[in-house]
Amino acid sequence: GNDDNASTAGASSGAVTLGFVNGADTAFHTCLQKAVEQTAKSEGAKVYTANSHQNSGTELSNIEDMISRKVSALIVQTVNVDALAGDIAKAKASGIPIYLTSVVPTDSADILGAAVVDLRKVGSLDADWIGTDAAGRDVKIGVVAGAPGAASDLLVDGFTKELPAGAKVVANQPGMFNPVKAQEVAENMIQAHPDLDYAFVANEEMAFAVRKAFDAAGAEDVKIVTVNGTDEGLAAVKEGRFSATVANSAMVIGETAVKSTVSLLAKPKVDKIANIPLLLVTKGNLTKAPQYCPTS
Amino acid sequence: MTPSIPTPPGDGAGTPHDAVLRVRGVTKSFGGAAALTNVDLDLYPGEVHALMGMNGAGKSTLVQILSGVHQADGGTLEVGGHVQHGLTVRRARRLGIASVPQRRELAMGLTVAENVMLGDLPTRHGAVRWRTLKSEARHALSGLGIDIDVERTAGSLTVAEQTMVEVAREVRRGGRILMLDEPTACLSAGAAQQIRDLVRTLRDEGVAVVYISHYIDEVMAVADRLTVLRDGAVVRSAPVAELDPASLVRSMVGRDVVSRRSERPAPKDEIGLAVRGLRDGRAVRDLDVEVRKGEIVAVLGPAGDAQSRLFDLLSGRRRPDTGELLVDGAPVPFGRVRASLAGGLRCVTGDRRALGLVPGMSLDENLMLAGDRFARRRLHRRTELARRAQPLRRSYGVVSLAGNPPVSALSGGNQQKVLLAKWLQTEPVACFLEDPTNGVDIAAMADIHTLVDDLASRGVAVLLASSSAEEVMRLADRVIVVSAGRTVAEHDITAITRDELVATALGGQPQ
Amino acid sequence: MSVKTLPDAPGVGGPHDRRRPGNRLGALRRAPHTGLTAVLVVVVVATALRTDAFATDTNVINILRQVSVTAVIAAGLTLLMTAGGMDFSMGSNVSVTTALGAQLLSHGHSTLFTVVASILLATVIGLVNGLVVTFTNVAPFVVTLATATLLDGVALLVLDSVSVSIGTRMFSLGNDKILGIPYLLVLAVLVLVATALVMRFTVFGRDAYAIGGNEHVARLSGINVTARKLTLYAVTGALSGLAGLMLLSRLGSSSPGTGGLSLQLTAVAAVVIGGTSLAGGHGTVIGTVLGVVLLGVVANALNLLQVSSNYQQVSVGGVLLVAAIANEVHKARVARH
Amino acid sequence: MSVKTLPDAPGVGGPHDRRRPGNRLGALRRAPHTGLTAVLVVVVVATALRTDAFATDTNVINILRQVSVTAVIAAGLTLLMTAGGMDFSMGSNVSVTTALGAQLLSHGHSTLFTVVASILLATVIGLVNGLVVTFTNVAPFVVTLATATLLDGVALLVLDSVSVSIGTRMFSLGNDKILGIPYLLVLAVLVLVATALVMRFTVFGRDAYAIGGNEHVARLSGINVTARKLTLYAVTGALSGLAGLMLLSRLGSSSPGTGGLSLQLTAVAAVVIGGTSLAGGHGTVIGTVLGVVLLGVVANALNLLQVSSNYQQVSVGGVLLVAAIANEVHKARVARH
Ligand SMILES: Nc1ncnc2c1ncn2[C@@H]1O[C@H](COP(=O)(O)OP(=O)(O)OP(=O)(O)O)[C@@H](O)[C@H]1O
Ligand SMILES: Nc1ncnc2c1ncn2[C@@H]1O[C@H](COP(=O)(O)OP(=O)(O)OP(=O)(O)O)[C@@H](O)[C@H]1O
Ligand SMILES: [Mg+2]
Ligand SMILES: [Mg+2]
Repeated sequence: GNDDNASTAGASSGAVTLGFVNGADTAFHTCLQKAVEQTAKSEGAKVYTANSHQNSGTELSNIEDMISRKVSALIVQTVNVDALAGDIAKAKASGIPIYLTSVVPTDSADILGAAVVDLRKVGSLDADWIGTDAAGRDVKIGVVAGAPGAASDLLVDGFTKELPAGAKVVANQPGMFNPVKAQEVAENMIQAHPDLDYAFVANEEMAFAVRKAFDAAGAEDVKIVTVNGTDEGLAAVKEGRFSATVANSAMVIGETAVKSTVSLLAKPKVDKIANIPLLLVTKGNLTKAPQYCPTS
Repeated sequence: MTPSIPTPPGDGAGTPHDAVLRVRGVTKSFGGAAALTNVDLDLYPGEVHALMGMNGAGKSTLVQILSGVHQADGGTLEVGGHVQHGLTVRRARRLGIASVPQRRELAMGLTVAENVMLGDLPTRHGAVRWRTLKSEARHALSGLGIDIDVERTAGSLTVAEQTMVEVAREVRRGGRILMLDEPTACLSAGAAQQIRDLVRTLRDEGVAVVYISHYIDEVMAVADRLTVLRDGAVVRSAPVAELDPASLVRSMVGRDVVSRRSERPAPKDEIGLAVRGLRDGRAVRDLDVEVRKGEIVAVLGPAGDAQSRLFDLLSGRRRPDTGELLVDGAPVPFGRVRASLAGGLRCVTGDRRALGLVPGMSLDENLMLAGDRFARRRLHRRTELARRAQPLRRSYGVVSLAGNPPVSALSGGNQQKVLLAKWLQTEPVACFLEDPTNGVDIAAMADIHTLVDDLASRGVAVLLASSSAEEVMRLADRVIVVSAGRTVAEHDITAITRDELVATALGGQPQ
Repeated sequence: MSVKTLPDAPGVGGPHDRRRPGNRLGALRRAPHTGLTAVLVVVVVATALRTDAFATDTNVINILRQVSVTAVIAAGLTLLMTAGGMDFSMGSNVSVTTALGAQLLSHGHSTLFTVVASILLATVIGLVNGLVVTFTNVAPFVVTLATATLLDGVALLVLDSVSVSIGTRMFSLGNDKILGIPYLLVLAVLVLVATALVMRFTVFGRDAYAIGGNEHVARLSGINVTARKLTLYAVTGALSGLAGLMLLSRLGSSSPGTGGLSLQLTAVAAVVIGGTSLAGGHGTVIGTVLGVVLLGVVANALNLLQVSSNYQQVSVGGVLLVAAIANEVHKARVARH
Repeated sequence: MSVKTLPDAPGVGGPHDRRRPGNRLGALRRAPHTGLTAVLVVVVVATALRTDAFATDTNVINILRQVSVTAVIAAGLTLLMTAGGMDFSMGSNVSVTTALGAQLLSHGHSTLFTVVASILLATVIGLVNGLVVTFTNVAPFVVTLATATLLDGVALLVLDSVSVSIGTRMFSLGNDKILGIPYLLVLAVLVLVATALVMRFTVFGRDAYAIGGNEHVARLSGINVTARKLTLYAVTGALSGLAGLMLLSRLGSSSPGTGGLSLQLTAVAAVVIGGTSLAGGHGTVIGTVLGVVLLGVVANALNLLQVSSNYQQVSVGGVLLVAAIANEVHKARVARH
């Protein structure tokens, strides 16, 4: 009954209002927000935004504020997966449908839909590339993970599990999704393991810092694989500074989220989980990479 | 730092044209209450001008206005014939006005040398010249006969030493006007004498000195002219030669004040307070004192250092090297404040700002701070607090402008009374009083002396550490003379005169 | 020996308020926190005029529930800071408590057991802070900055770096209402009122003022300063624990980064904006409440007014600055009269 | 300059160093910072024994380069805190400077122009802090906590929330060496030495101690306290700007979250661990250097020893705590002698 309420409210006034609760201030989040705003415009929906600055308490408050202003639906880029439990409960209690980006809880009964990035898959794509590149040799790999938490763990886990037999992770340290920290970690890592062959870095912002650290230590030959597919990242792949990156376009996620939300509000479907296509980008297929960020 | 004012066209000394400073109709109020009303004052070079008045009369406020700390609400200030609008601290300095405020304040982390030279450090090519700095500071101090190691930090000085350092700093700066706000309030007789000698020297060099003190004898001895303030207004201003002590007291207080030695019941035989073999560093070596119940024993010595150390030891703030303390015959462990208190010993500090009162708390709360703890109270109610505080305020004569202001808004004398009341209401068995009349006016001094008398009459053993010989003569039954931390002599008060006492204290030698 | 010499400025809301009869307006202007209240009123009125969604029952309840957790922490901090202490690790203590609570609940322990165990742990953490502060003479800010880092790590260890969900356990505490008022808000109000009463009407509270005002004098007056301080740190610890459980019940899960520094800084900001002195000796719960509410209202208003996220922090910073200045300018004016 | 006067100078290492002749070991025990040095030595030796990668030239240079940015900030903070001030917004000032620098460079402005503009902006930010602190009487911590929030927002605005790369501009500053020593380290050492000299040998520096020790006395002594404070805040601002440019040259880009609170807290931790008093009046650059290096060494050691990320924060917190206590216990022992 709740869903009807909201959808009729949206449909009858002719204008759907969306509440977008963003998770943080990184490049990914900014691009996501731009995509949401632009797509909403083209779909004729009004969008309110709020940012939780990586704080799950703030996220809940933001959702409450959105509920206060009676939006037709919420789109949430959560700070972390398990914080969603509270969010979803809140939304359900107020009768406002909630759509998720990037992640989906195990029980998807109470959500309107989700645009999901399979982080394990992202990690495994990078690992596959190393497997191919190493071609059976014994290689040493360093991992610069993100901040402790589900997102980083899933990425690293997917990566590690998919590595071939001869590949060994000799170092794994958190870069906190912070380039400054990542650079320090990489500098120290290359000290401890001068014979490193590959490095897996949890996002491109950090990967750039890691590249700098390796180059400064004379380890230009360490190959870096990473995640995102931003314009700068693709350029780095082109120049050979990164060997591979996995494109998980923020723009595609944002577009999918808004389009799905609007259509799901009008007509709830069974197939409400959209998997965002992932692409391993290397020098060979640069042109196929999706646009990462909307041009503003 | 040379005064930039043109010298007024002076002819003979003493004519009004010569005044280096002229104050006309100065008015100042704090929060609606008038601290000064319509004050006139003239300062002449080569003259010591004393300011007297009861606690809260406005002496410090006047000095603070003249040194630029406070701005007057109305009236004019003329320095060297030029009217000053909006006098600031820095401007006052440039005009050659120096002052030693009543409240001793030094930059505690810095050395004595730096404190003496503060604001005027010698440099070469932008770098501080440490050697010069120290030798100049040493010179400034020794010039006043002060013997303090210039490399000590200010934080380690006693109040007396701090005073000396401040005076040395202001004197070194020079200038035409030097204002000293109760410079001798907590100094020993010897140190006070040094200050007075210094003041005379400066006067002879042509400096105009403003001298605030509550000691009539001292003022009569050092001042040339005297102005009496009462409730913020000038009630009398005349050359000292024209004044006699009794009328002076009347104009300050509005009545006669009698304070002379009173008859007390003879001390009991039981020992109320005993200190045996007390030894702590260089300040206290082998001190032995026994005070019978109902007896007042004074400890007198050349330096204030041993006094405040004694406070630290007896109150439990500090553990001595060796020694024994007995209160009412029972041993009391050193180094534990609450054990001292539980034993019935009450120690009243001479440094009320640092160790006596909580400045942010109200008068009443400060008054009851210790008492409520002994009564094991759990709840606090303002009305009830006021009800309990009222009789204490009355019996100790605490006066405040507002109802129950923060204790820091009281004048110094009234703060001192609050401090005494705080401790003496708690029925002590024995007590240690360090300079109990520090900075209080003569009326209050008489009141406090009566209070101490009463205390002894009730059978309390009183150990008095005082820097004032008059006070010792007035109160004590016995005097113990301490020199270099050691007991060097013991006198029955009836067997010694005031002058002998001062001499002993100065020289540390029995006659 | 470092003897603290506070300025004589009579503290706003300190133990003394000289009231004079007559002139009601003047009395109002001299009342404590007028500056802060004025800023709050301006923000509220400006927001209410520009969006209807603001001045609704649900939104007001919303704001108050959102600030409940911060309020509990800020209450403890007000008491502690008034006594001259500081606990910079309360946010991290919250992290540890939520982590432990989540783990216990998800491992099937009873709610009662979880609550008791969490608050006990939080109290012990506070006590340890207190022991170090009291017996080593290291400045409390330094000690608790170190323990904050340490506790952040402990929280990660307890969670093993993953999120732990508690399902619908404790749901009612975090989400339900009684007579239209959220339980969380009820708890926060209880804590604030209790703190205010303790500070004003108990000797324990007055001792806190005395210790913060001049610790030497407090000790010499027979106050058992060591015991008092330990109690104060333990109480702030316990309140952190309570705040942690409240947060847990609201979020339904604990994950790395829950609580921590951002919560700590919000609470500190609220307390100092509310006029509690960093040097001790002055502090009021009313001021803290105003600070907490102001921060909550501003965050809510910025969302409702759709201020872009880039401008949000600028606005929050600006309001904080204005509020701090308003409070101080007002204090100065009171002192001058 | 006056090298000759060196032995006379009252200790930069705290005021109590009346040296007594004889007993070299005792003298060592009484030397300032022995506690902190001991902790540092223990960490270094323990790490060197457990991994060969630690005690190598390159790794040592590594650590020193890594701490260079923090060191510059910490130097400014030491001076300011000694004068009784506080700037909690230096990290955020760094964020703004890196953001501005990156935007200017990426828009094709010359390096010289960028450097001048960035440092100018940073200085103005510091000056504004100073003006507010000096003229409103609000506690510096409160003011700069507010401006920190504000500046974090400004940095986001300048970057428009995305990363801005500067390509290879300023590469050499961030990455090259002179005589085997990284430029960044050279800069940091210059700043530290200059700060130490200023604090010890100039009137400005001694005035800072006086202002921190007793502002009222400093004012009464004719020191232009207002001007001094404004200068101090401007200097800390300028040093934040320098640190920002150093960080930018090292990273090659600026992104949201560069600098900010984490950098600030690291610097504050280093300074307070090094013995600079939060209340002003005491502070040494040597202590700060030890603090900065200790934090850098610990982070490096934890990486080299492959301590799991969960245990890293616990270890950092623990070391901080031990260092703070060691420094203080040692101080107390010196005072008793
Ligand atoms: N800053 C202030 N704010 C409020 N009241 C003040 C202030 N300074 C002084 N007063 C009040 O003004 C009156 C005059 O104080 P002042 O310090 O000048 O007295 P005094 O003559 O120096 O007394 P004492 O002999 O005790 O030092 C007192 O009642 C005091 O409480
Ligand atoms: N309400 C107040 N607000 C601010 N300052 C005040 C207030 N009341 C008093 N003062 C300050 O305190 C002084 C009154 O105390 P006073 O000068 O007597 O100090 P004191 O305690 O006697 O110093 P000492 O211990 O050295 O004798 C005033 O001159 C003023 O500077
Ligand atoms: Mg006075
Ligand atoms: Mg006085």
